[in-house]
Amino acid sequence: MSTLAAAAAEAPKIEYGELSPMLLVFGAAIVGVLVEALAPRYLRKSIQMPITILSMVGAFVLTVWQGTKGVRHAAAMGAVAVDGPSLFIWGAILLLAIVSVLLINDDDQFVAQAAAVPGSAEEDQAIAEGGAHTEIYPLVLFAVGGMMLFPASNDLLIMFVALEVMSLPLYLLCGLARRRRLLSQEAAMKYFLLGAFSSAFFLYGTALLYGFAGSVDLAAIDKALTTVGGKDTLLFLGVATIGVGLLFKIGAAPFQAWKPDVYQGSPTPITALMASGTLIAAFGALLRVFWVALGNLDTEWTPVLWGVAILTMIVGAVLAITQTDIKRMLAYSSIAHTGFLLIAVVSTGKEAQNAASLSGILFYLVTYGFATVGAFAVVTMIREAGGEAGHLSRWAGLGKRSPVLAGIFALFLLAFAGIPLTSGFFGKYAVFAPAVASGNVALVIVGVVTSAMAAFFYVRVIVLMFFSEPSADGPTIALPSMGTAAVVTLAAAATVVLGVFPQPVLDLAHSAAQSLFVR
Amino acid sequence: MRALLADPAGPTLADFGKDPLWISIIKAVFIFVFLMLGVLFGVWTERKLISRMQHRYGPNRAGKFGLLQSVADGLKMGLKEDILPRTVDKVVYILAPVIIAVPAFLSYSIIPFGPVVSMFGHRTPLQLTDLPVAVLVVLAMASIGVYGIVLAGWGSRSPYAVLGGLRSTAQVISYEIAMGLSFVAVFLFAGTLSTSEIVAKQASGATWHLGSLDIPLPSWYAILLIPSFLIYVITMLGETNRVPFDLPEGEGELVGGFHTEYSSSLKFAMFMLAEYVNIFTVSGLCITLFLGGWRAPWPISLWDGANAGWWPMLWFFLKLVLVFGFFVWVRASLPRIRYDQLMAFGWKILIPLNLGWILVVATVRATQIEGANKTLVMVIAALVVVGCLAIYFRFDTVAQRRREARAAEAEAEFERLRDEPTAGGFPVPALDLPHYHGVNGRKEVPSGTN
Amino acid sequence: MTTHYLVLSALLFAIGAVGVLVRRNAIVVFMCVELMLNACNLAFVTFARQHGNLQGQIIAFFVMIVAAAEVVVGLAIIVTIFRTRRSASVDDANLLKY
Amino acid sequence: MPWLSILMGVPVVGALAVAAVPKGNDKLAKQLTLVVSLVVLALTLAMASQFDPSGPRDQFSEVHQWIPAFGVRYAVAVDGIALLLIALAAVLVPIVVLASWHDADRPEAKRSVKTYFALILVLEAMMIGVFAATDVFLFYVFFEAMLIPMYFMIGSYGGAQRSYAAVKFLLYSLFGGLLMLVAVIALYAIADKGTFLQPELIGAIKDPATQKWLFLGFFIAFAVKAPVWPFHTWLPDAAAQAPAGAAVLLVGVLDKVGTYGMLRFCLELFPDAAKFFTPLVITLSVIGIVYGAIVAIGQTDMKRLIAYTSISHFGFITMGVFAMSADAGAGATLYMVNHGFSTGALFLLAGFLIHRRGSQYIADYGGVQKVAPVLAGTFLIAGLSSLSLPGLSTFVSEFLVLIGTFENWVIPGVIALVGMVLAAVYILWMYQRMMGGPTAESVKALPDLNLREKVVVAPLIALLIVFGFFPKPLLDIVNPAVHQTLTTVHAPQFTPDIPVTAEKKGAGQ
Amino acid sequence: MVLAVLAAGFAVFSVGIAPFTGPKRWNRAKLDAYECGIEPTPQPVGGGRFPLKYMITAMLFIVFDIEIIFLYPWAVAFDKLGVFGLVEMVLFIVTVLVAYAYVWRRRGLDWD
Repeated sequence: MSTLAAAAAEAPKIEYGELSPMLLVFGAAIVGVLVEALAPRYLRKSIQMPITILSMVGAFVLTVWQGTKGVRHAAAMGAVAVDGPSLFIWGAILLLAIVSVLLINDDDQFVAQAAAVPGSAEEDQAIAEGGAHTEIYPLVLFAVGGMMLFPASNDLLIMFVALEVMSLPLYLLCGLARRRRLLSQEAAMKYFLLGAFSSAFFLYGTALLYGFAGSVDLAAIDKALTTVGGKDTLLFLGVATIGVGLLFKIGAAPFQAWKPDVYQGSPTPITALMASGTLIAAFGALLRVFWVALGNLDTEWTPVLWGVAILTMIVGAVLAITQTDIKRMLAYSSIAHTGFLLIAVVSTGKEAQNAASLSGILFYLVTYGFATVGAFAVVTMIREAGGEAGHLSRWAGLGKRSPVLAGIFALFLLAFAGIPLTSGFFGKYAVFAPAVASGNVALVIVGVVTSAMAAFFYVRVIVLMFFSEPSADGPTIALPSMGTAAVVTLAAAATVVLGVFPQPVLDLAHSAAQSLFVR
Repeated sequence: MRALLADPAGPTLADFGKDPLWISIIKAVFIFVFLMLGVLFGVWTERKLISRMQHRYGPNRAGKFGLLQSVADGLKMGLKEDILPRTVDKVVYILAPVIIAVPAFLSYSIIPFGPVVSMFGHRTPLQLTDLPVAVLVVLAMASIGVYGIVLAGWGSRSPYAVLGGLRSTAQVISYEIAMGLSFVAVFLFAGTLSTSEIVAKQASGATWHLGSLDIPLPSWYAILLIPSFLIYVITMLGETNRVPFDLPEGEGELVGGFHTEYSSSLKFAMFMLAEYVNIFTVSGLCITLFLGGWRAPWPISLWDGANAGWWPMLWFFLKLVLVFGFFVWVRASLPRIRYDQLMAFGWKILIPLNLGWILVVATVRATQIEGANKTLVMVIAALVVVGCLAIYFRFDTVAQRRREARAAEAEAEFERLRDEPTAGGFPVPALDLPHYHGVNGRKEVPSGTN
Repeated sequence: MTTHYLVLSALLFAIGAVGVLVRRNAIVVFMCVELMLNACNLAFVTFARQHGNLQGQIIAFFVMIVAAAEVVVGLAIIVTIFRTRRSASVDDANLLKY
Repeated sequence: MPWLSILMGVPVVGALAVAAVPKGNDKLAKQLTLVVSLVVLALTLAMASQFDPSGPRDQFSEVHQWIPAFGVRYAVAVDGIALLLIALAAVLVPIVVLASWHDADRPEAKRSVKTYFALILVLEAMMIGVFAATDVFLFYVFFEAMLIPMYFMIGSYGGAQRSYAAVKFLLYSLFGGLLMLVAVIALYAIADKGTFLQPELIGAIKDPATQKWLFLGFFIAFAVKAPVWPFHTWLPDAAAQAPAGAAVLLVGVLDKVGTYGMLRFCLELFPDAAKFFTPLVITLSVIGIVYGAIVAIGQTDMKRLIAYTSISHFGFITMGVFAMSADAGAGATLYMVNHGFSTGALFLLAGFLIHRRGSQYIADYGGVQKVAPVLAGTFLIAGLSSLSLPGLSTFVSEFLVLIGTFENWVIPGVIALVGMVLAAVYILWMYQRMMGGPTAESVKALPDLNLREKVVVAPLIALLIVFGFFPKPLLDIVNPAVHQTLTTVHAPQFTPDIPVTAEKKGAGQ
Repeated sequence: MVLAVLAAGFAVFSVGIAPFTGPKRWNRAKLDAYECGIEPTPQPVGGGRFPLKYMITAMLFIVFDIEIIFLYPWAVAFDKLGVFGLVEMVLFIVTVLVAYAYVWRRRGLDWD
């Protein structure tokens, strides 16, 4: 008899300890909301900031602790997989989120009164009063919590919920830029509409897979691949639609359209968070779905992802060349990088091969994450009257006005281009190497050709910064706040250190990937 | 199943879904007729009762005691010209009354009228159907009914109707939350959402083992869970837009509310019908969930045959009449409250109260569970209480401060603007102007003199 | 019998998807997305019935919640934009271009 | 003593020190750079003196774990070839530093002078590293990383078209490099030895088809680097736009990485493929020789002209490398060094001219030898070395290459001879147009070389002449390594009779 | 099976109800031009828009309605879930209350 009561036949068990990093982040987010409700306005920021940072640092410590304990199993009734990759991704996301929050903490990035019509008297008043939405902190925490849950979820429902928990705050955060409000709102709307569209696809895919397997548990779907017959239509349609949803989230072509708009319109610190954290989380989820649930179907989806990878790389690299806005360019570059990462996703094989691919992806994500956060941090510092100086022409001659800043930005660009002795090189290597080992040489060749194309637009920016004359009314370089300076320094240091001595992180990624995903 | 029949606790979920189609039809028709007649005589009862309370006669022309007054009204409406205002959105306008009426009837399908009886040789429960989620059906139907209200207001394309519709919607959904929450405690005790099983659970009171004491608990949830019951009763009034919560059609401010444009004909009758059917529905639900359902109340229940056969329908009907009487009583006694008070009452008092009460009930239940970690439960309870109190006091002080500040501000504003017609103040001559009451300032002048 | 529901769900999903792609009003697009979510719900419940387990129904609950949250966020965003530009057309949102 | 690490470390530390020099104190930065580069030169010489030509092939070897996860080691060592090339770099850098004394300080351009010199030092470290690396991966790292300082040197301090040239240079090299990356990865994966050490990878790839693909991966990278026709188009732009010093390092040393790589990696790691592709490469080389020479004749810009001569010369080098004979191999190696000196001298002198006159067009000059005889004289010697006049070191190497080529490839050898003739045409014609004839109005006031410039040019001219008459020490160092390489390739072996040959040449002069 | 019963019940009941909701349809619907008591605005009120505060109420309703959806199964299964259920629900309710407090403080519950 199917009754509601029968569903909960026994009291479930939840491993609070293993989930503690996530719980801490979510808990802090809730406390943050409470602070919003109860604390007087002038105190809010000074309460929110420590809560946010400390909780994330705490979560990071807990993650490390879990890692040293060697936890590797599915917690919470098999709903959340706390395994090597999860822990690694958590750590990476938390670190990057901490860095991003330092950036977010910077004043005057966010709107004073989101509900006020841009340019209205209301807005002026809110600005004059020094109003600020301290809600961004809890929102960021929710988003980060979602990012942590997304790649760790071991069934599709949790994954869907996590996807939304991650995305919804980001939709809102996108629309909160202080300057260029219209642009920002538009970005938020586009992100929202397309994001919701894609999650509907994800959900429909989930439904079809549920129809196929009778369960949304990844392991159960995996098992059903061998036991269930005669439902191929459901299976393939399900895989296709779920794939669309996931590919959208990582911004792979042909589902990349949102990325440039959103990256450009969002407040830059949020862009940094998205470009690093969301990408990591989405890749974790993509891997989990395709490797764990659909691992035995790889002959079917590999060719498709092959095509997607190639298309993504080409679209990212080619369209980036035509961009004139720095944030859009970085967005397209992010698309190209997504393509490179996809190369490793299809490079499956035996267990050792999978582990190598996985560790490559993990390492790449970390290196890319740091470089990208750093790059966007630099972007926040180049200002002109109407906000950040987005247009590339405004960057001309920056190397002469501020050699250090331009030098650091050039470093990040070189890392994106994958020049040796920057982190990006080893990232690329870590991804290409397993791909070659698994026989995807053609894909790798496309990869290197497009990286050469990608290098062109990175180099173009360097050319602009260093080799052209600064215009007289060039943008001002904002004196970095402590936070921004710290972010830039940290990211640059990470880029260099990982470029010269990547071994520790590689080891970590390797040991995280060794056990692969729990099933 | 045979064993269940012998059980005086009445039918369970397993007894449903076995009826042949014709029995279902009979039941459905019965419910329909019951409700239609109920509405007709309900209206009459209400008018009669109120007039009695107000020392009037009430309807007394049509039929004996005016019994046929409602019938006459209904017929009149059916015969009146159906007016379709020019500006309305026709589809919506016509659809709205249907949408509002149908769900009202549907809810009744899960109200149990009595135990298993023999109907033309078939053994069948006196209830159209039952579901594991029966109570949810009622809530769902209520929600669909809301669409009717919104669409009626919207389709009319008239400001009063729109505002009335919106207000009514806001009110209904607000009170629906409190209503839904008030059920939770019942389900905690009953362990089911099935109406027939909830009735069965109220057959006999449980005992509460507190230490060595065995405290017998009352069997009716209305007594056992008084707060839930009270909240339900309040929301019941709000949910059906009855006095004192009949803001949506508040004649004083909104003409007829959402059905302003439905000036005549059976469409208007549909709204009336739906309102009364809804009253019966919530009353029936009230009886089922809190007042022991069709079971006979205490003195009658001493008679063994009271809860068997067709008798329980009588008890149910009596209870229904009483609850309906309560509606009328309230209508006759209470004034209509202000809209912001209404919303504040629903959101700021009923809901938190309800949530707190649910936690209390849950904690108590948890202590009763075998093998439960009592200390943990107590610690949680203590934490919850402390937390609630802390938040309450914080809120209270803040609210107090804000109230005072607002009062002071208003006072200051008033002081400032009192005498300035230009600033929007009313041009009132100073009360101590000499020409008023003589030169010596204010002096009380007895009326009738001068 | 469940097949009919599946077909219906697929149809609803397709209508929603097409709506998202062809409609220009943000609110309508948004409603189409919601339609897609509800099509998913229908599919879930149908499959739950087909498989005789409850997972699908429970998922439908969660989906509703997520959809609700999406409504809150989405309407907030759209309303803000609407207040600014007095238009909810996606075509008017053209500041971000290639 | 970890010679090689020290050699790399000193310039890096020096570069940091130079970069740390306070702003405005450009002179100190220059002096510091010069000192550091001289120290490196001294260290190199000291190391070279300890090199045992008859000893094992790889000397001064150091191997440390770097990235165990990828099987990458920090492994450096030198054989004779590498040693010579490192020495070339070490010699050229101080000269370039001295020559570029004023290159960077055009005040209107607001360039950071110290950055330029710091970049030179960084580049030096990487040049040493790239020749010293025996780990393929490490080699690759240096190979690619080297681009960046050079890119900035061209882009920031070059001529009018500098940013175009810099980007072209970088993208070409990067593209080649990335293809090589694929090959490197594949090499590692297919060899499956868990290491990138070049000696261990020799013979690891058995499958001929695989060898061919990997060979192509490496070869294209090297061909871009050492501009082999048709991958050469970046060079004229880069060399013409780069400041003279940078051009010297670019053409003199950086491009040698390509030919060095062919010798060291293409041949040794993929012997069968190398043999398979030899006809193709030889053909390309010959085309390069002739094409470079012909196009050079048509140039109006002297730096471009020199660049095209280099393309021609690189044709000789690749031909020598792939001729698969001991003579040709040794000749090619020697050619790399000598070409560094001769082209270096040419570029520097052209740079001095341009600095004086402010134009790089040949037509803007005329009759310089009358106003600046020393300048013209040294220019002539450098030019003659470029056309391989006997008695100058380039002749020895070119001769060896041709002899070696004739052993196996007669027709290409003959065609290559045409290249030599054409070389005479372009050099002499350029000299005639610039230095001879009536003195042009604009060069009337042209000053002759000053002391600094003389100090710059003198060692180069001296080296050209000395090694022209006495190439034995170089050959002694080179031959064993070349021999070993060819053994690996299983090239048809001649009894190494090279000292005799060399003496014959020497005696012939 | 239960669903089947529900469907049957629905069908039967709808059949039962139809004729009675029907009467108004066969009533002669005259399309008389008619101005009702008050002048209907040519456009819907406010240009076809609802006041924003109703939207907020609607959203709050959704939030709490969902809470109720979760509370019901929990209440039904409470005896089986035991203390675990209690703990989880306390957390859940506290979380919702946090949101509730936030809304309250931001005047989301104030009406005029």
